[in-house]
Amino acid sequence: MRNTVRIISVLTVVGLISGTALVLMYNYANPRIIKNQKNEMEKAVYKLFPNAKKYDKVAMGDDVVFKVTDKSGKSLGYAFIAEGNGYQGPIKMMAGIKPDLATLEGIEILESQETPGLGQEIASDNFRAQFDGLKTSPEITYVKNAKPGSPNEIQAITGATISSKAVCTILNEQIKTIKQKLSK
Amino acid sequence: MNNVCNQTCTGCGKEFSKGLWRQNPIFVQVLGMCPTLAVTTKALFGFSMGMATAFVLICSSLAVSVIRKLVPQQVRIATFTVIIATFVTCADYFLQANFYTISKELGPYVPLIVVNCIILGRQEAFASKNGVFRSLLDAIGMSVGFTAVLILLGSIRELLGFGTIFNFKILGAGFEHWVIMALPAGAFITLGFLIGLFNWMNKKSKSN
Amino acid sequence: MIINLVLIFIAAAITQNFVLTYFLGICPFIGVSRKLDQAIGMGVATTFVMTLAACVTWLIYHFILVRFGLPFLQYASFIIVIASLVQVVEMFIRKTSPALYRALGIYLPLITTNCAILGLTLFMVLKEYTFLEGIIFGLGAGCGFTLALLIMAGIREELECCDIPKPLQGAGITLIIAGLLALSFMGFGGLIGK
Amino acid sequence: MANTVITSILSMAGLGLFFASVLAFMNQKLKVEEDPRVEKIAGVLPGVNCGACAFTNCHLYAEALIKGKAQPDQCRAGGEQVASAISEILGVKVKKRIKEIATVHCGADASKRKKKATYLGIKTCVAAHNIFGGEILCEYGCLGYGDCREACPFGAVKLVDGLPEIDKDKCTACAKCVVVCPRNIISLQKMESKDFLYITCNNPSKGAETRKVCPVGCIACGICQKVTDGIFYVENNLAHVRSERIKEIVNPQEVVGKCPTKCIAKL
Repeated sequence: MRNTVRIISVLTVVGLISGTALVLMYNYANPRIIKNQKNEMEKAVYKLFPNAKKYDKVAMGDDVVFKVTDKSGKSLGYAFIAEGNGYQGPIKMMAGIKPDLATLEGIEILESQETPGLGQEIASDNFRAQFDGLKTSPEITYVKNAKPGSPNEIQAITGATISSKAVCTILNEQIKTIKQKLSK
Repeated sequence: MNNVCNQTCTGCGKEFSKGLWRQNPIFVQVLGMCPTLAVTTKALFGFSMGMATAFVLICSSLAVSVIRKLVPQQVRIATFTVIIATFVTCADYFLQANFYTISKELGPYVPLIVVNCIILGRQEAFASKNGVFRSLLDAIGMSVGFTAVLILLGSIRELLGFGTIFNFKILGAGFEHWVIMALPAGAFITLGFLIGLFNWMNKKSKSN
Repeated sequence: MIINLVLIFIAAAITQNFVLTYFLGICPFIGVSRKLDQAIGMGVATTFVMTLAACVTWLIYHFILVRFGLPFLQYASFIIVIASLVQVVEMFIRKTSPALYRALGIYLPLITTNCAILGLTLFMVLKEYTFLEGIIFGLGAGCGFTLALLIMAGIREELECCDIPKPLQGAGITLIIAGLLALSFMGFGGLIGK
Repeated sequence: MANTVITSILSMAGLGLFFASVLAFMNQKLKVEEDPRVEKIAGVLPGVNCGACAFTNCHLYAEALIKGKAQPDQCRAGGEQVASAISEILGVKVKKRIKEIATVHCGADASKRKKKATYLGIKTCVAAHNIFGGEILCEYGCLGYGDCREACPFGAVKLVDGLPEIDKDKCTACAKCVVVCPRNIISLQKMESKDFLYITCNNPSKGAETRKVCPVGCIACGICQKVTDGIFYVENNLAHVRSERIKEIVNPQEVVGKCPTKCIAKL
């Protein structure tokens, strides 16, 4: 009997201590983590819109969309988060689009778990450069190991077609939802 | 003071050094493979993973060796793992708070230190049977051995996979990246040969 | 609905096999894959604990962690569940069939330190599966683990009478084989391009 | 903020309590009657489950120790410190038990062996033995590929000119070599007396055949039986020795000389 009491007491006390330690650590770390995430988002926005001065959140349900304005208050376009499933895991990126919602400003990959060396190339500069000034109508499409013909086409990374396709589909879906919500 | 020290100190040098070579956690005991294979795509991640594991291993060894007499047999594993889990979560949040970029790259592997076989293995085999001082030495030895191998494996894979070590460009642009080195398969094969090399060196030093 | 479940099962078992693509559960994978019967025993035990762990952790996650907003308790509470589950399973097997315990005995504590199980619970939370999907995911991951273990055990039994250079014997050759296996499993990658 | 602190502590403590009670309850209900000494011994053992004591894990070794089926000093990882601790718990003094040694019952090294073929297959005794009994004319003789040397965890076996030689001090009679030899040429013998004699042949066929297949085989001539009046005895064409009566032999060297085909060796 004594043994049972000891078993229960030991594990409960250990649970208690671990609970307190964890919550103290969480309270210490949480504000910092939120600050980190915020300025990482900010860094992405300013990278997309180099001469942006201010960005403010546009109320749009759970989609994250910022209206970006430069010094003189002229709207430069919108920066929005697009998220979806890639080859191996979720891909999260921030894309910039001009006010006319027809041409892309560029994209910035925030998080992705694509295969390093292959899918991970979507984060490389030369792949992302293709999205600067890309037309989004009717839809962003990709072409395999050939020069992109029309203005709304990009060239997929050799050996990582699924990741490249994923980037395009995620962008298309997000642009569609933003267009609907903005046009309302 | 010193007779206490040399009384407890018999072989404590050995306690520390065995983790480095003779009982290296990866090469000899073949423990803690999950982070070793997964995170060593770059030497920097190997280093930071090694540091995080070192922190958790040392703290939990201390905690376990302090309370080893109180814990009854039936809940031994459960208690040890909860202690380890608590230290890992603290390490995880600390990393996210202060070194956000590294923690994003280490991704899901930081929490996997909880079930990293080295830590529970060391608690079970050593910390739960020896005094605080020896467990501390053993933990430090083991974590240094572990980090060294992580950095070694990380730099090999990074060199062949991306042509850089610690992000310094080593191999010129002409070098065709071995993409396999960044993939799981590359990790398995490189570590397999490393263990072979380790055994071979051991055998050679033992025979002559 | 069913298609989705089947897709999750196949994804967990083959395309994103826990051992060969996510590196989870390597220690038992190397340690236990010497003989086929040990591998089967370990595989079944791990699948059982994985499925059980999947549903218990899902319940805890949704009814305690999410309801009270305590995300940081995730690892600690999951691991306490897994450790206790394995302890109960060990006691249960020891009581009901000593023979099975003798064969599996040493591998049961190994299951607690098996990264695959905690990895499974974390992925289940990451992918926000429903309860049923979670269980199928656990089952698929367990079968994937057993599959990899059986293939490796089969190969290693063939290796008994092969002439392997002395230093590579044991862990070295197993890792190299696992590397080749991982390469072949990559072939399944595009199977489900969802 | 405060209530997350409280809920966190309460939920962790609650989880601990719940699972502890489940474990305690299970521990009670599924109580397996076990000799308390097994727990104590398992506590002393290093718990590394290395298998050098020929048991898959330390727990099984502890149980075997209680049942007396294993020796306290079989735990190689623990060494003498563990051995003495075990014997304390078992209450058995590590009695000076008669040291057992593995002995090789074959005297034909590579030069003396007669071959019926040349074998180019896999270099292990097991493989060679499976292919028509290997290249050696004598079906009971040593093949010399050193499976015993590979199996010995203590490095006590050395191959001298293709014939295994056992190092007396390193051998702990763990019987791993006895098990692995496909021809079971090696057996464990108790070292009753200082100069210990044993037969270096394993071939039970008639004298004439043995002479044909091997120059140093035992031809069951019975001289050793006559000389030592019964300490050595011939049984189905092969000489054997009653190891407990070896101490009665006055001059062991003389007995070794008597055997026409030099089949008796002194350890």
